[in-house]
Formats: sequence, C-alpha cells, structure tokens
Amino acid sequence: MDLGFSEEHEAFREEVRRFLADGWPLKGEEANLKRRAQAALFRKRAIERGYLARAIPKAYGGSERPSDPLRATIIASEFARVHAPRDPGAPISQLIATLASHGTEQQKKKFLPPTITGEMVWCQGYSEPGAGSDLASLRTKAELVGDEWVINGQKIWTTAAGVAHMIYLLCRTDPDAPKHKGMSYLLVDLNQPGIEVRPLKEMNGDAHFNEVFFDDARTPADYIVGRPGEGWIVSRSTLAHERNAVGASVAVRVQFERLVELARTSERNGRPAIEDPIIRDRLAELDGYVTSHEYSGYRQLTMDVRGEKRGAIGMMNKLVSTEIGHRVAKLAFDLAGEAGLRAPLGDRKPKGDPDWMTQYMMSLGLSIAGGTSDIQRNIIGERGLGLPRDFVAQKGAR
Amino acid sequence: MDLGFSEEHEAFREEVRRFLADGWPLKGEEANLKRRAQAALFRKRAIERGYLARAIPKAYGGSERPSDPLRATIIASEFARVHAPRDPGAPISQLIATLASHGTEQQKKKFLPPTITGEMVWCQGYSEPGAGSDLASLRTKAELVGDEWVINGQKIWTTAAGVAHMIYLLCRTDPDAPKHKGMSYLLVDLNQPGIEVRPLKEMNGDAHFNEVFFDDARTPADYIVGRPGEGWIVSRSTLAHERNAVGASVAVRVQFERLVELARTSERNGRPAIEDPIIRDRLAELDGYVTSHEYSGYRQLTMDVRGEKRGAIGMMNKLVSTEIGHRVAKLAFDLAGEAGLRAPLGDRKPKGDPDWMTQYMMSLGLSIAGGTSDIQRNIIGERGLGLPRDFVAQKGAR
Amino acid sequence: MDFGLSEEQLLLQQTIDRFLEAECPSTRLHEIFDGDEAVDGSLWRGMIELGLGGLTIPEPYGGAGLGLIDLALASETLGRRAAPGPFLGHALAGVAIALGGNEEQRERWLPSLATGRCLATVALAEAGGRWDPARWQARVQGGRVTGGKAWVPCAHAADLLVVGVEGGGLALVERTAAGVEIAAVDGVDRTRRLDDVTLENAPCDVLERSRDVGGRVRDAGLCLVAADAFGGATRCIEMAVDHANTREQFGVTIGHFQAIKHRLATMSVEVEPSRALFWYAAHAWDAVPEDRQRAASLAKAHITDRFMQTARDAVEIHGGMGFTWEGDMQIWLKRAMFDRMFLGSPAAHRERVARVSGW
Amino acid sequence: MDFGLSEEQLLLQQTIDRFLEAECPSTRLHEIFDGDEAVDGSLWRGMIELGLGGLTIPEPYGGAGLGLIDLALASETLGRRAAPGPFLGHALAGVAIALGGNEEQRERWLPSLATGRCLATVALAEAGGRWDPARWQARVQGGRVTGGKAWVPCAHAADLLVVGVEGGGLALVERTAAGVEIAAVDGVDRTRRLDDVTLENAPCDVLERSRDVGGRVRDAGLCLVAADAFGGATRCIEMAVDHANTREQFGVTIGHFQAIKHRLATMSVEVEPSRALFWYAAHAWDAVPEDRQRAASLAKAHITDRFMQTARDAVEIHGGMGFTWEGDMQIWLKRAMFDRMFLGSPAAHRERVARVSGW
Repeated sequence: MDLGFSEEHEAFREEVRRFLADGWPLKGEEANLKRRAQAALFRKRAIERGYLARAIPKAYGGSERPSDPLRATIIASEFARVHAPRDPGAPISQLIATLASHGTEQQKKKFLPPTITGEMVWCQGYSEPGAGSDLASLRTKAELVGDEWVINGQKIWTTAAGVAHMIYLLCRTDPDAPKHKGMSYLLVDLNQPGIEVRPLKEMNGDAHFNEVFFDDARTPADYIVGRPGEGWIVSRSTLAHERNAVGASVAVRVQFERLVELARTSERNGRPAIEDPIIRDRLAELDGYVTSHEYSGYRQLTMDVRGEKRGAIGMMNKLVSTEIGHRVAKLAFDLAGEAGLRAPLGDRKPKGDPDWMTQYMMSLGLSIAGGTSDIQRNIIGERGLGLPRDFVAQKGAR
Repeated sequence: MDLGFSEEHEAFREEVRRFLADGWPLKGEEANLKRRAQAALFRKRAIERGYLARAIPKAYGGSERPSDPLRATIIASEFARVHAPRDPGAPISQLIATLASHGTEQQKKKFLPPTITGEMVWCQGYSEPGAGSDLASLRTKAELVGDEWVINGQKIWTTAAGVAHMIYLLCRTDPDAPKHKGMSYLLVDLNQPGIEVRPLKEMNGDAHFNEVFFDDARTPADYIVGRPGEGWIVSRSTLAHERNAVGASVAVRVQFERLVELARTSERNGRPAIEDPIIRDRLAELDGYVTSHEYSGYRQLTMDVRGEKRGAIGMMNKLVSTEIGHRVAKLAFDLAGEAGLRAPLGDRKPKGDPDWMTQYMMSLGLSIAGGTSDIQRNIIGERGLGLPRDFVAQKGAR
Repeated sequence: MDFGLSEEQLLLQQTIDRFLEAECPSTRLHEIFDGDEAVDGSLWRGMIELGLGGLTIPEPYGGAGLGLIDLALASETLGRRAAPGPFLGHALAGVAIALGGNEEQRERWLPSLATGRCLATVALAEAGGRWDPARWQARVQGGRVTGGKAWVPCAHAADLLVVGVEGGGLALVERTAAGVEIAAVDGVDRTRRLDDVTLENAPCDVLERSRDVGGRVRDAGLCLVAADAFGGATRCIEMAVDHANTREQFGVTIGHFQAIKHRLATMSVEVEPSRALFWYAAHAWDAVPEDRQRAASLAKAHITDRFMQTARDAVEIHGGMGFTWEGDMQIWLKRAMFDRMFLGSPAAHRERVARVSGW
Repeated sequence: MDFGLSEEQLLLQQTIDRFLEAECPSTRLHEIFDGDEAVDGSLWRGMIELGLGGLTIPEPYGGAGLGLIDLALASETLGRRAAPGPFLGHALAGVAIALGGNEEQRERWLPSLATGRCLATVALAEAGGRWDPARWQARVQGGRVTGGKAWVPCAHAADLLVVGVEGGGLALVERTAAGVEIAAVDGVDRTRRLDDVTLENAPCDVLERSRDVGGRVRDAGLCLVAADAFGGATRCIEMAVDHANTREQFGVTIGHFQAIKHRLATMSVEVEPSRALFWYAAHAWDAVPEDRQRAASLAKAHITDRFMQTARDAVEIHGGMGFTWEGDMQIWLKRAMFDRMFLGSPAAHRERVARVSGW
C-alpha cells in the first residue's frame, strides 16, 4: 500500500503546476475578455497540453490521451487548487460522452469542439413533472414533420437553462412502442420561439433550476443522437462517465473541515462549541464516515488504475455522500443555533462564508436530485447484494 | 382534563386495597400451599369480589362485571403494587377470550373456570418453523379419524410448554382450501405420547420458548373451537382482547427510572455517568419518548372509558414500546461500559438487579415476537394512514 | 381521570381549522409568506373574531377565561395550517399580563388585547442565546428600561411589548414610547416575522403581582410552540400521505412502495404519541405546578425535534416539488426551523429537563 | 498511489478463509463456543501452520516480516468466520516484543511465538476502564511487577504475558512465575475468553527498546479489533442476505420486501466504505506515524459501532431463529459486543480522536 505518487507522476504534477502558474488566471489583454471567453481560451491551451478533454479524439477537439486515472486525479486537484476551468461538468459531461460514443461524424465535428471548450453551453432535458425517478414514463413528444422534429411538452429541473445555448433531451418519438423503446435523444437550439424557459425558485431562494416549455419547437431531423427509439440506451450510456470518486470524497472532507471551523467559532453555553462534549462526539462520529469515504475514494481510484471493476462500493458513493451531507447539515444547523432563525436569501446572503442555511436545505435536495435515495437503495440491494427485484418495479418494467 | 380519579373510584381503590391487605399474600396454613394453588385460591376470592375475570359470565366462573376501564386500571395497578396474582396474561388471555366468544357451552363450562383461576395452564401453538409472521402458511395438520383429531407437525416459540397442561393450536384441517380457510383451532392435552416438548435456548442463555412436536397426537373431535376451517377468524378475534395501554406504558416508565438509577450508579470518566452531558442529553431525549407514551396511555384509557375508538394510536403501542425498549437497552449497554464484556447467564445471573445484558439482547427479541416491527409498520401505514396494500401482501393473500 | 378533549375544545379546534381552510388556503398563505407585511390585517381580524385574542384572558376582562391547554389546542390548529400572524406573541402577552399584572394593569390592557384593539407581543430573549429568564440583562431603573431584546415576534406591528428584564421579571413597554427602536430580522419563517428591539431608557411598567412571572410565561411559550410543532408535524404527515396516494411512479402510486409506506408509518409513530405530551405539558402548566418546568421543556424539545425531522421527511417524500419555493412544504419546514430554535434549542431544554429532574 | 491489496494479501485472506470454512464450520464453532476450553488445540495449531503466529515477526526471528496491514487483513478474515482462539492476544504480544524488545528478548521469545511453541497474550487494561496506557498503575520495582490487569485474552492458556505497566511501558511476565494469579471471566464472547490477572511481585522483564511502546501496541490492537469487526459485520450482511434469499413469507422470499431490501442496503452502505478506514488505520500504523493515533481510534470507534448495529439488524432479519443460542447470529452479536468494548468504548475513542485532532 502506498498513498503517495510515483516519481513519474510527481514530475507530471510539476509540469501541470508550471503550466498553471503561467496560464491561469489569464494575463494582460486577455484578462479583459469575458469570463466564458477566458475559460474557452484557457481550455484550448490546456487541451493542447493534454490536460483536458483527454478521452476525446483530436479530430473532435480533444487531446486524445490514454486513460490514466492518476494523471486525471493530479490534473483535477491541481486545476482545482488554482480554480482554473476544468472539463465541463455534469450535465454537459454527459452530453460529451454521449456524442463521443453515439454521435454521427457530423455531430461530433460540429458540436464537440465548442462544447469541450465551454463556448457552447448545454442544459439537460430529462425530468418532467410527473416523471421523477421514472424516466421511462416521459411524455414530451417529438414528431418528424418533413425534415424537422417538432417538439411539444415540458421539462423540469433543468439547470442552467437560462444561460445555455442548446438543450439535449429525451422525448417520446413512438407513442406505440413499449415505454423504454419509444424514446429518442434530440439536440435542440434553445433560442427559438417554440421554447420558453421559466426559473423555478427553490426553498432557499436560489433558482438553479428551470422549467422548459416546448410548443411546436423545432430541430433538424439529423439532430438526433442514435436512432429513433434508442434514446433510453443512449442516455444511460452517458451516466457511466460521471465517476470521480476521489474528487467527490475530497469535497466531503473539505466540507467537514469547514464544519470543524464552524464548531470552533460558534458558541454553546458561553464556550466555543468545539469544547462541548456532545459536539466533539458528533464531530468524531462524522469524521468516521468522512474518513471512510475519503479512503474509499483512494481504494476506488486504485481499482480504476488497475482496471478492476468497482463492484458494490461503486454504487454506494452517491448515497454515502448524501448521507454525510445530511449529517453535516444537521450538525451545522445545531451549531448555528439561534442564527438558524435568520435566513438571508438571494442578494442578502453573506459573501465568502459557507452558507449553512442553504446547505441545510440543499442537503434535502441531495437525496432527491437524480434518483432518490430509495432508488439507490434498490440498486444496491438488487445489483450489489443480489436480492430479487421488487414486484412494483417488475410491474413498472412491463 | 383531569388526571385524578373520581371519589367513587377512589373509594373503589380503597376497597381493593383493603381486600388485598387481608387477602395477599395468603396467611397461616394456606401459605404452605404450592405457588399455583395459592394463586388459584386467591383468584377465586378475587373473582367473588368482582376484581378478576370481569368480562366472563358467572356461569363460566367469571365475575361478570360491566366494562369499566377505570376500575380495571385501578385493580391492575393495586394488584401489581403488592404483586398479587392477576388475570392470566397472554397467551392464556387470548384463549379465554376465544373460548368466551366462540366456545361451545360444554367447552366454556369445562375449560373456562380452571383456566381463569390458573389451575389449568395453557400454551399457544401458532408459530411454526418457516411460518413466522405469516400464520396463513402453517403446515401442522390435523385429520379427523373416528371421533378424534390426529395431529402431525411442529410448533415453535411456544412459551411455557414445559409447565402447561394444554395447548391451543392453529392447524390445517383442509389441505385443499385456500390458505386462510383451511385452518382450525384445536385444544389439545400436552400430556400424551404423541407430543414432545423441547426447550429452545435463547442467546442470553434463558429458555422461555420451546419447540413442540406432534406425532399422531390426539384430541377429541369436539375439542375444536369454532367450526373446521374457521381457525383463522377465531384466532384473530383473540388478539383484540390484549389491550391495556396504561399498564404497558407504566411498565416503560418503571424501566426508564431503573435506567436513570443505572446512570447514577455507573461511572464515566471517573465521575457518575449521570453528570456526563452526553448521557444527560440521551436520557432526556428518551424521557421525551417515555413521557409521550405514558400520557398516551392515559389518553387511550380515556378513549376506552368514553367508548371511543382508539384509531391509529391504538395500533402504535407495540411499536412504540419496542422502539423505546431498543433505546433503553442501547443506553443501558453504553452505561454498562466494559461490564458489557461479561455475561453471567442462567444460574450465574446476579439476583435482584435488573439484568441489563439480558435486556439488551431481549430488546432484539421484542421486534421479532408476535409479528415483526415491519409488519406493525405495514398495519399502521395501511389501516392507520390509508396507504394501499403491498403487491407482495396482495400476492400472499391470494 | 379524563385525559381527553371536551366537546368545546374539539369545537374550538374545528372552528379555527375551518376558518383557516377557508381564509388562508395555500394560495393566500404563499401571498402572505412572500409579502412585506408582518401582519395580514384581515386574517388577524378574523382570528380575533374567533376569540383568539383572549382565550386565556379572564372573563371579567373580556376574555374566555380558558386554560393554557385551550390556548395550546388553538396553537396546534394554527400550526397545522401554518397560520401566519402575531398569535404567538399576542397570546403570551395576554398570559403574562393576566398572571403578573396588578388590577390597574389588567384593566388597562387585557380587554383591548381580547378585542384585538391592542396588538401585543413578548420580548423575552436577548442576543447570544439568552432565552433563560435567569440570564436576561435588560435593566429597569426609575420606571425606565434599557437593554437589547432579540427575536421578538411581530414587534414592528405591535402596540405593546411585554419585555423580559433582569431577575426574570416582565415589564410593559409601549411600542411608540421614546427610546424604543425596532429593526426587522430577516427571518427564515415568514409566517411569524421577528424583530430586534433596542430599549434606551424607555418608559416601562413592571408586572409584579406574581413570582417567577418571566419563567412561567416562558414555560407557557414552550407549550404553545410544542403544540404548534405538533400541529405542523401532523399536517406534514397528512400532506405526505396525500402525495403518496396521488403521485405515480413506475405505474403505481408511490404509497405502494414499502419504503415510502414504512417511512410514513415511522413518521406517524414518532409524532402521534407526542400529542399526549403537549397536552400534558399545558395541563401541568394549568394544574400540576410541580411538574410544569420539566413537562414544558420536555414537550418543546421532543416535539420540535420531531417536527423538524418530519418536515424533512415530508419534503423528501414530495420529491423535487417539495423542494421548491412555490410548493407548500417549504413553509412547514421553515415553521419547524422556527419552532425548534425559538425560546431555546432542544438540546438546551433537554439539559433543563435533566436539571429539574434532579439528575 | 496504490491503495489496494496485493496478490499475496488476497491469497493470505483466501487461505485463512478456506481453512476456517473447512476446519471451523458452524457445528464446530458452536462446540467450541459451548465448550470449556479457552483454546481449541487443533484449530490453533492449524492457524499456526498457516503462519498466523508470526505474520509481523521479523524474518530473522522466524516470522514473515509483514506489516500491521497484513495482520489486520488476517484479523478481518478471522472476524468474518468468528474464529475462536487466542489470535488477538498472541499477535499483539508479537508486535510488542518485535517493537520494544532488545536483541536478547527478541531472540528468546519471537521464534517460539512464530512457531506457536509459546502462546503469548497481552494484559493491557486495568479495572475501572483503564485501557489508556497513561492510566496504567501496575508498578515495576526491582525486576518485579505488582498490580491487577483486567480483560486479558486467554491468559489461562498462555505461556507469556505482555503486561502494561505504569508510565505506559510493557513488561514480560511468564504465566507460571511466582506471584501470577489468573481468574477466568465469564465473558459474553466465548470465542475469545478473558481472564483477570493479579500480579504480586511477579518477576518481569521490561521492554525498553522503543518509546511509547504501550501506546503503539494499543493502537495496533485498535486496528486489529476494527478489522475483526469489519470482517464480522460483512459476514453478518452475507448471512442476512442469504437468509433473505431463502426464507419465505407470504409466498415469496423476504428479500422481495422493500423494507428488508433497504435495510440490507443500508447495512451494506454503513459497513462497506469502512473497509478503507481499517486499511488506512493499519497502513498509518505502518507508514504514517503522525496520523497513527487518530486513524486507529477512529477505525475502532466507527467500525465496532457499525458491527454492533449490523449484528443487531442481522439478528432481526433472521427472525426468531436469529435470537436462539443454537443459531449462528448470537455468536457474531457477542463478537460485536466484545469488539465494541475491548480496548475501550467507541465514545472514549471518539473523545481521543477529538483530542489528537486538536479540537
């Protein structure tokens, strides 16, 4: 066992650091560009050096590097350290992976390069009102009329729809096919009269999500990824690309350290809260979960490096993070004490400090977003532990 | 609202107290009788006074008094105070209720009087290996051969089978009928060659339970309660008679007070554990549950007095007690500290002191005995909250 | 032995519930929640007409002369409907004056509290978590009070403040008096707005008729908050059950899933028995003085913890929409956050339970 | 960066697991559990033949010269199979002598520990919860030790005791020496018998080669107990899954019920990530000295708590039979009780985590 990096990888880290020292933030004239343009410019340079878009062929704007989870980890942590732009995250990463695996030559040429650099921004149209975790029951329809798909329906929980140029969506193109088989994966320009975007305010006052309404919205016939009816398969292949166990577990550690800091600076019974035996006990209990998750990340990274399958542990990360998020939020809420009666929302939020009230409310959103925790438990029970499928789920899959 | 008793009831309490002061424990010659004979003698006198067997007609040895939950509560608490014998508890109380509602005139005359006084002891043959909470799937068979039922099969989790004279059991008399409909309720003498009783040792070293094996065991044709095939209904009617909300919640309070005492006498970090902030917090948290349950008992007693239906709260008592039992046991285990490494079992158990180790282990048994907590939650969800039945349960009920 | 509600008590709850169902349905509730006004005039007038201004005010002063149990039952129903407005502070002010006021003070204020002509509130806490009367520092000298009071419900809209002062006493201060400054707090629960109050030599009138009046009013507040939390929690369960019986996933209503069903059953088992706990706490305030403190703190700690968890569970069962501003769940979640912290945290009250139990 | 097991480590675990599957199936395990002997000779000899006597003993002394991580992996597998016997004390004694012994002491004892000719154990704790080396009171004077030691694994059967002494040091005492008295404890976990040891001027030989040897050996013990608990917990889940896939209720295997399925999933999510925690704790003992204490206490507290809860859950899933003496579950439940309390409670270790983290 060795938690350090090899000389070769340490040398690589040095190289990345030198690149970043020169390259980010941009200097001189370039520093006056708009934020998105700066990021795109920087990403182009990073791709040239082989630091970003590593899984994408050069022909489509990527840097086409052999898979190396350790180099990827080093890049991720060094870029994060200086807050440099990285590969676009979810949900755009899902589109990139889908296009790379299932796109036509033309689609890849047209969409991948600007998407990879972040010049072209996408949002994801999966969820619908009335179809939360059950994507197979989507109702948004698309019909091929002449050389265009005509789209009608509604999507919900669409992040970034306010700033995106394009939306990729799952919609029903064959109403007669069985549930999973009648869906297609379409790419649609958001900027058209048939589309309306309405922000959806969350309980904490933020509006990360939107509703997107399609009223005879249109997109060219060849803006479909995969064949008609393959949308379900195409969309599922996307999700496998999200893995980054170490990144996520490091984020959990950072969150925990902030919580410890909160305990140092909060008071309980007139003393620093961190001296309170109950708080110490709860912090140490939480540290057990956080440290488990942290080293579980390194274990999974090692599995990736060795090319081993992750097995059950790979299915647990989301639920583990969610549960830790709940615990952190609850303890933070208790530490906040009477400050929990206040709720500075939107503009009135204090800058800089971690916003524990939002954190507390967001920790609820965590178990809901992208498949509830109950569904995660089903997956772990069935695929991880080999228990039989629910009757209900069997019924649903008919 | 009034938590006291009326003058009339306080007078009744005085009367009961005077009876007990004279009547229990037995004096003189009578004190030399065997334990069971003493109890029977005492019960006969208490029945004459109308303190026991109140729901049973005088013709069958009962005292036939109008239902009065307050008098019943006073009797229960005064008898408990001096440890006087009370009406036989579960599972015998279930048999008494069943006989009273469904027995033939002959059965009532023959069995009720000695059962009520405790001269005749019964055990219950419901559970079987392979049929825990799912009584409808019982496999023990009885066949009418001439004027006798011939019984073959096995029962398990039978308490007191070692000391009982008789067993009442559910068994399958019509193998072709649908699950719930092919069962009958039989009364069987335990003392016969066709029956073998084997004690079943529990993890704490006690043996409250037994396995009972039937190998061509016999009982007269008319020792059936209800008609053949009605066993399921007959047995279910039994369970409704178990209610005594106040008694159970008072028991929980007593258990909690013993826990507080344990916290006073245990040490943590060289100080009395009750001074430890974590212990204080956990005790007070538990007190919230205990006090809720305690007054919930008075609330239900009031509903009984008023002749109101208890509704959902009436379905919760068992689960609430079980959950509190778990919490008490866990805290006791933590208070016991390293003493938890010891396990004096059987004869080696210390007398007198509450045996927290057994308590800890028994708290597990609580959720299992007589329908697991999961089944309780189904009942509360379906009958209490109006949620739909499970597909699985629907399948099972076919 | 009669630990149940009377016909009158059930009728009181029904009347309030029907009034709120009609006058404050979800749409109206959201309007008030999102609006700028701390007190919605017409809704509050309606409540006053129901008699909510003077339930515990003695009959000679125009009230109904009922007990704290009745006030708590009203509070439960208001909590159930997440009723916005100044009820909590106003009711506690009435309790305080009836308890601690001399004849003159009672005659001057109680009738107008009962009719709602005067809106009152209580200013108990001080900054830094000083909810406990023993820790109040506002000082009275020569009929004037100086000090800062925190988390005062609807002080902005109130005419009269009942202010906690050094030594655990209470004093009356008119809001428009010289030396009274009020600053709105950006509170999480917009159904019960809070203000900070600064008193600088403000004229005041001390309530001195009864011993430990601050402590008793605080305990009454604990009972009312516990009752509110119980009402809110039961309503969360109802809403979650409704949702589970309506929302479909995988072709069936989600109540078919045992995970959902058991979660709802567990929520119900956590909450329903505690109805007897807030009843007992309020009853003890009325009639079992030796158990008043323990019962009040126990009910407040236990039930507001249950409400918080129940509201979180209900949000999760509601899925994404439970998490939005336009959904109803957020309002109950924020009521839970208020109930949990207002008048002191569950942990603080558990420690008080330990102390008064002699542990 | 390689945070995974080597081929050799996997082979070690496989070998032990197969040996125990063959030599200590459920029937045999129950016999030993119910029997009078603290050490089953043939089973222990088998383990010694697998090399379990000297995994961490340096090669020059006849051991395999492996790290604590390897010993912990062995401990995990033994815990998985609830293996009865003196492994824990013997292994820690080997660690102690290798760490703290001078050349003479090592030469005298290590080879015979490795071959099993000498059975050793550690006597760390003292009565009254004194598991912490700083609180040990047994006193060494003129080559003799006096004091009481509690909870000593298999002292009765051992030849050599490694005794914790005042100041956090360790000293060797032969079991047959004058002044050594041993009294069996009626322990809950009959797979790992415990004794009380009284030393009255017993001749001893202090281990002085290394600083803080008592503390380091205790931390090694925490890692081994955590590993044992992890193995036990994973096995409980396997047994419960097997049961859920076999046992029928209402016409289907009970694994069809979402309540059972989710409970098993939750058990697994609670336990599986902590595999990395005990790996890290053992690895830190070997290679990250600055994090040794925190990691050891964290792993012990976290994983033994998980084991306790998992064993309880598994008992409940097994229904009535899980609750009997003849069932297997009781043995794992009692192992969980041992692991949780032996070397100090989870709460004590969480407080230590807080302290060494500088909170």
